[in-house]
Amino acid sequence: MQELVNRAKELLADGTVSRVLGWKAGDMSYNPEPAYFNSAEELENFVYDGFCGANLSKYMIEASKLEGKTLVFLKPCDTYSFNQLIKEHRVDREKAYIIGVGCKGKLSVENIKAQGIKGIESIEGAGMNDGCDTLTIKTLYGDKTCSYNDAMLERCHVCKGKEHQISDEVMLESRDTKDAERFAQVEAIEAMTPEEKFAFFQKELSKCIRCNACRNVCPACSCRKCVFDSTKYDTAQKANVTSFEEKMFHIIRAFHVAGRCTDCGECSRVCPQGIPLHLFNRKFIKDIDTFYGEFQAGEDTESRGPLTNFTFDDVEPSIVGERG
Amino acid sequence: MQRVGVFVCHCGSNIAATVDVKKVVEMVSLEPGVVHAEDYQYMCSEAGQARIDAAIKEKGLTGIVVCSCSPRMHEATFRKAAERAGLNPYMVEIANIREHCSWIHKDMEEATKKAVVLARAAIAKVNLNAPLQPGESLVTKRALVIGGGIAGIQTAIDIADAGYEVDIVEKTPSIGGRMSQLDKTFPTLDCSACILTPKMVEAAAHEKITIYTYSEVDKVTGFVGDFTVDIRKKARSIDMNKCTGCGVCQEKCPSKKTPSEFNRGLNTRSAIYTPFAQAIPNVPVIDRDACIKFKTGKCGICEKVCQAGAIDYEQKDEIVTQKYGAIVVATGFDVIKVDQYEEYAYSQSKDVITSLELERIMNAAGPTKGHLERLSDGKHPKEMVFIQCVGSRCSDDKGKSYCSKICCMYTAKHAMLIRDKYPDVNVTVFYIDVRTPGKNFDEFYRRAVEDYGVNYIKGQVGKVAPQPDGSLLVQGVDLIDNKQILKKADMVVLAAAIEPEKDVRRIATMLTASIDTNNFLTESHAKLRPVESPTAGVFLSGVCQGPKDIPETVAQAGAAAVKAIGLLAKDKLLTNPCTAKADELMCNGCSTCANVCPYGAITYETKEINDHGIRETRRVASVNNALCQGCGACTVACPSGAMDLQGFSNRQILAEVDAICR
Amino acid sequence: MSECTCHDKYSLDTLVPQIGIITDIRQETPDVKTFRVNAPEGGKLFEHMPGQCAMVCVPGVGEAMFSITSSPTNKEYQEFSIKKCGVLTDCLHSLEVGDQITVRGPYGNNFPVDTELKGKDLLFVAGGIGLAPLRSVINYVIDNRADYGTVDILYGSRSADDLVQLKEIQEVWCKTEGVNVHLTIDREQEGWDGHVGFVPSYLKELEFANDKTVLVCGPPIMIKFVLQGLKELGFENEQIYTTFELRMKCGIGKCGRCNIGSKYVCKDGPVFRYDQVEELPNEY
Amino acid sequence: MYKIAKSNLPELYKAIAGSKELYLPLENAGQVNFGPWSEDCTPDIETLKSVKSPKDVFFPQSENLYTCQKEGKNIKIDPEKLKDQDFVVFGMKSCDVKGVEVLDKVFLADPIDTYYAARRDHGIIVAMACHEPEESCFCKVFGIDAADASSSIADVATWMIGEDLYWKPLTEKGEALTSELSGLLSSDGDENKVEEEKQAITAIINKLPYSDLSLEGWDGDHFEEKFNATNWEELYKPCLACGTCTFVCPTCQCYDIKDYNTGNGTQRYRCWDSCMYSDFTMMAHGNNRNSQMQRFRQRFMHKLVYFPTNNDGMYSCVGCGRCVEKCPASLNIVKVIKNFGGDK
Amino acid sequence: MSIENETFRPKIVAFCCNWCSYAGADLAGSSRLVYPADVKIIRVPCSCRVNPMFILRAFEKGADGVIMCGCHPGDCHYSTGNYYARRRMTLLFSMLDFIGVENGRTRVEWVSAAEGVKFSTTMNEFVEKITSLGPNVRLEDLRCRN
Repeated sequence: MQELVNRAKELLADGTVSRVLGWKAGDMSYNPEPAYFNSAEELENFVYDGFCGANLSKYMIEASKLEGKTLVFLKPCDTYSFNQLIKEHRVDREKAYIIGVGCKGKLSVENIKAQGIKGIESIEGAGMNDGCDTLTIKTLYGDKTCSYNDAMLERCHVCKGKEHQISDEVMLESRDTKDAERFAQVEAIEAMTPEEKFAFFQKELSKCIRCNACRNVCPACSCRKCVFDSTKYDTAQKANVTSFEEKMFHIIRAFHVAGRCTDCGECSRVCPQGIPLHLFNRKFIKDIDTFYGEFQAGEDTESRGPLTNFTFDDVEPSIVGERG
Repeated sequence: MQRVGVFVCHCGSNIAATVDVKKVVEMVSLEPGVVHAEDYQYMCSEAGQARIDAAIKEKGLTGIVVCSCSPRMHEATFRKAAERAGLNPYMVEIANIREHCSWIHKDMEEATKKAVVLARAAIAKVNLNAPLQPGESLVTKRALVIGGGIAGIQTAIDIADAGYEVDIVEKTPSIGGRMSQLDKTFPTLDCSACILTPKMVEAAAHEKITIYTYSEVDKVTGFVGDFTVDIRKKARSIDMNKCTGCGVCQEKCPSKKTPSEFNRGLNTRSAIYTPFAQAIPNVPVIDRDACIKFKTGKCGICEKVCQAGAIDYEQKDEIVTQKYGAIVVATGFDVIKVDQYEEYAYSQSKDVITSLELERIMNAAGPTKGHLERLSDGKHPKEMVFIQCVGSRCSDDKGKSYCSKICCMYTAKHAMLIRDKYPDVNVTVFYIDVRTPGKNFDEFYRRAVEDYGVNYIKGQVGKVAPQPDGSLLVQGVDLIDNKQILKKADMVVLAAAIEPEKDVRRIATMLTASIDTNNFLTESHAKLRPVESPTAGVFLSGVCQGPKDIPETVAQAGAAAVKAIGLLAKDKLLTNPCTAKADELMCNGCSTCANVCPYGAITYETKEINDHGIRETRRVASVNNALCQGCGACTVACPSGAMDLQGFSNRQILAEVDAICR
Repeated sequence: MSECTCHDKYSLDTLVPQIGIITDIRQETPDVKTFRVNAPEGGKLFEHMPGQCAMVCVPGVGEAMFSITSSPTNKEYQEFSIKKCGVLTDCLHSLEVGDQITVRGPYGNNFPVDTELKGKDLLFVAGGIGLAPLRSVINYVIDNRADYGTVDILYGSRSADDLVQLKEIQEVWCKTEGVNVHLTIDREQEGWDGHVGFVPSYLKELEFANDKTVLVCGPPIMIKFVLQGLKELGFENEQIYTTFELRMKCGIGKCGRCNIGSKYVCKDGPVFRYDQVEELPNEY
Repeated sequence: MYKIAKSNLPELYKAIAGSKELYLPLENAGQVNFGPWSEDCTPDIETLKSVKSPKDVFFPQSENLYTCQKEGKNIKIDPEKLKDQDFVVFGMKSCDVKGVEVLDKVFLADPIDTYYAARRDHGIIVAMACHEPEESCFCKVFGIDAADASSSIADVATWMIGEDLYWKPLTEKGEALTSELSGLLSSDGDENKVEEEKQAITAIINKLPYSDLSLEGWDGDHFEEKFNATNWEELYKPCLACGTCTFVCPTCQCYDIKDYNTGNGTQRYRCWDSCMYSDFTMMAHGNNRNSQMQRFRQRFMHKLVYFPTNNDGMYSCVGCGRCVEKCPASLNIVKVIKNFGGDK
Repeated sequence: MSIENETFRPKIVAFCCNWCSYAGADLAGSSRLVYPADVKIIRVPCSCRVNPMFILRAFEKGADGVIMCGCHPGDCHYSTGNYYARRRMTLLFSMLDFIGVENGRTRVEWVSAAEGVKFSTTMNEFVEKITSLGPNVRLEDLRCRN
């Protein structure tokens, strides 16, 4: 991690960049926050470890409006988002100096707490130089351990790979974390009866409090004005008054990012109610792959997205019923 | 909210027999915004329209709903009526209670209920209508024809004859195109040059036609009626005004090793050359890649021998910028590369040739002065085999999926001409199907078989194997007799598929004209608008749109010309006001809408935006109303809803949905 | 109203509106109409004080806060002058006499007509639709003429056609003793022989004595320059009142929008004295 | 002091639900939130904090205010029925109880919000001490005692000790509820055990990382200094402008009033809103808090300066720590207080 | 709403493109080809104008079935609109299926201006299908129940 700080200081010092966008150590071991660093002194608070799950590419929309270049640290999966944002003209490549940072799987404190661990005072073993097999957790109620993999975010178990899609330089080693099939969860739901499917989503979505965290964190949801906020079209929604509105919001949100969603998993990471929101996006990704050929948003900055494209012999919508 | 008047038509008994029109009037009167409702026998009649007129004036109506027949029938009528009464015509909505209601339902109560719902939807919509004004744009009375083959020449002549200026841009040194390479034409067997040359001369001499040869379209901006085009006149190295076309330079040029493009590489040409004798303009160009002067700085013979002093080594590319109202694409075709078909041994044997090469061989001005001879040894062939569908109707990636359409006929022509001139030559044709749907086409083919004894075998050729004795062993199957065929041949002629000229994709991109996966330009409607591109003001002529023969090409060229003339004849264009419109405050500038626009109507500009006090420079979409046809693809592609369609806005459609579902 | 009685136990039902019936509509300018509203059974919907606002709503379309432009001294009805500028106001403009709307209020504080303004010489400065809230005070003052000193009304608009309440201005205000009306329009116009020029510059030309109490309402840019002008004439912040009614949302100080620092515009305002405004954080 | 074996709690719930609505922490799809008891629900009183605070029992995320129907030109208004039956909220923690006190300051201030007032009138709060406080808790900073709800507005205080739940009525309402449940509650709860538990909890609270935060300087007197501080410019940067913090918060009470067209009329409803949303303050005149910095500042200035200024020093934060746990960008009020020197 | 006692009559919204399907519906009308009055048509310029939000909105407000009709692929008046519409609807329908909405509540049919018969049979079939599925309860907004 120190090498990141050193490199950032160099780039600041030689004027390559005007500021650094990274993660700042939090007041607990597990809550670093995205932050700008404008000087070498500020960089003393820089941190990069297993808890730096936040995808910084969306912050680059604002950073692109600032004077000078911003040094941004992007994890492999974040680079897909950045590419997609370039494609949509939302970030300025020229305003970014990208250091691709390695990733050994990102952690969720929720997963640790789900194991009954509470009163966490400190967590050891999440650093980039650590072995990434066990986390040692000191709590108010005694010392605990937790396997690194068990504490990992869902997205890391189905990792797209640790290759950076765009960067000016790459630093730090990565670790392969994929140990599950990307579409297994989607397939499990597809195999359910309509009643089971309905019950599953009804239960999950009933937790939604419409805080919009999933939307606001999403690098694809970068609209200046979301249709659900806009009073212009009579489509605004502020709360889920009925279960319909939950469904409407999550379906349309997923639809609007279909073909643009890189599957970065931020929506599920930030949901305060632990709703597996990635399922919606991944369902679209799976359908797109099946119907229109494999497509990974953010692999490049040029190609047409599947929903702005077509072939003459695309499947008919009736395939949905025929599939059974 | 509008002050809405609702007019319910009886349509005699067409509506009134199944819909209780009085009840409809009563029910719609309660709807929000409705301040007037009435019914009448025939709303579309003059008396009916007068009632609308009167109500608009008396009640100060700002929105009209007519419950009547389909809007496809009388929407225009009622819009005009409203306009006469001083209302914007787009403040009229029609509830279709005849075709969609009274005519298909038997039960009066049910039909009446439905009529009320349909009327409600129309009222809900009209309440959100806004007056729309068709835009106007001026038309530049000049057309550009891209491509100087028979399609382009014909289009240009037709447009010019109608009195409009036309420019032809041709990338080779001469106009004439593929047709100039042909020897004879089917089914009449008249000489290609004999019918083409006069056309070329006519075009060149036409006072309204300007020809830019050895030139390319560099850049296109603008839109229907007002295109601005940069034409790059490539450096010819000859002063066209001075050159007399005497030809001495070509004779004296020491660099004579360049394969002749015109003769498909069957012989060579000099570095300074005119492609063929009848070239127009009859002014040579210097091929700078072949010219010794350009390569080494020495030589300069042509300059010395040119008495006119026309040689100009210093000449540079020149950009001509011109405005046009209409653009016709006539970029034509080429034949595919056949060396990828190793089984046909094209690259192994000089005696395996394409049909277009055969045209040159048979042409009196061609490499063999019109003598049919093997290119390997100059011997007269005795056995000739023609192989059809080389690269056409292919299911694999190597070839084209489509039928090239002209091959069946020209092969019949070749076979017949050979049998006629050289009765000693046996001609065998391997074919999949023989397609002869054209005037006198089948008769022509039958003559080849019946009168000239051409041997047609239904079946495919698996391999052409060059033999040590210089002959070619053709291995095929006869599907009718279901047997293997081994045939020794002296020459094999491949009917290679045709494909659009390579350049067309670049041109289509510049014009934002759609193009299909085979690189053929897409027509606006396959049946009803076959010569118009979906991009307004762009027309299609000839093979760039799809394979066709000369008569078809000329017919389409004329059709494209008429469409272009129809456009140029207008002083102004009224644009459909139901166009997309981007809300700058909401636009993300993401280009998603532009990606789905079939008309290239959406561009982006970077401008200062004041978003409720936040001042920012943003990239925002802007719709060119002259180009937008109002399909609405962009409105759904736009995630934020910044893009909306006037006349069919999100709010309007949602209001209709709400009204129907309540 | 429903048969349900559960609301009766609570004295103030602030979120449930009353039904109002439109009994008169006056087209003031091309885009301003004045609506007269009565309770369905006749009479006023509620009592209010000058400067207070009410939430006017067209069910299903929307609601917004408007200042009550009629004076409390009017015992028959309440009036709202409404400029057409959005979905709700468009809809209001399409209504006819006899149509019903819903109204809740009154909300907010009022101009201190019974305290600080009493006995003072008053100067009203209004621009465009900004006359609406001041009109309530002006008529109140005229109806209680003896309680106040001289009254100067400086009112300007873009054009002569954009002056609201022109009839009342000419027929009542101009004819009231001790009331001086100064009208101005932004640009020369045929048929206009009055003053031409922006309100702030006219203010300076008129050189009002700086012992008056000033009530200002109009577009922000006008207010900014009027304040400058008043300063130049020697007025103190403590003499100047304005109203922030456009920043009110729920009307009862709970929804969390209108607070400027610890003040709630809808409860502590909309009427503020400028020395109070100066103390507020710069978020207005 | 009463008590009941934890194993008997299902009986207790059933008994309460027999005559009243009962709201309690329920597990649903892996998360715990307060919800109405039903036969097939899964109560979870072991989890310390529900994701959402239980404020929605009194101030629902969305509630209908009235329905409006048009009949010709006439408008008919049907106000929504107010709460007129008693109900019980079981298992509220001290911080959440304090949160209700904060809401009272808003909704019961003149003009009274009748919908809220009716719920408060009929609500019976059964508070529960925090058996094992967590690192994100900082209620102590606001003078709240997680070990004992006795001094709050709760009607009953309870403690979970070992296999028993100790139960102490605090108010008349609480007494009445207790007597209704007398068949299930035994009156031999050992006060000493409760005292022990309180001490144990207090001991942990004193060890909590945030317990020493200082609120010095967060008052009306330092308003200008805080408002104009440059700290905000950096603090707000990671903020995503989502509403997570406000929606999980026990004291955030911003709302919006909206209309919904049902096809047969208009339902006017009130729903939570968030001051973090970019167009929250978009009103007739425009938007007076145009930047996220302003909105961010507003939220914390309101909780720590404006609210206490208007309410005799009562902060509009109860230290429940939900925002600490749930903020997607790991921002929270603690970081704000610390940034202004509160950890020294 | 007492569904048991009365025969269930579905509410069906049909989005028809102006150039083909709306004309097809007109032809069905002028040919007097009967289909149930439950179908109400909304005219849109092209199937690509149909936003998934419109479809969900219809369900929200109480529709029991939504059908979208457009020109046959390849025949779009705007040349490519229906290709986009086809992809959008395929994905939307698949998502509705995924969250447990009954199959068959949504449908896309390509109907040309000449296919009055197809329009009418399609509508008859669709109404029958929706009637057999019963009222839409999985995607309705309870407030709109009446």
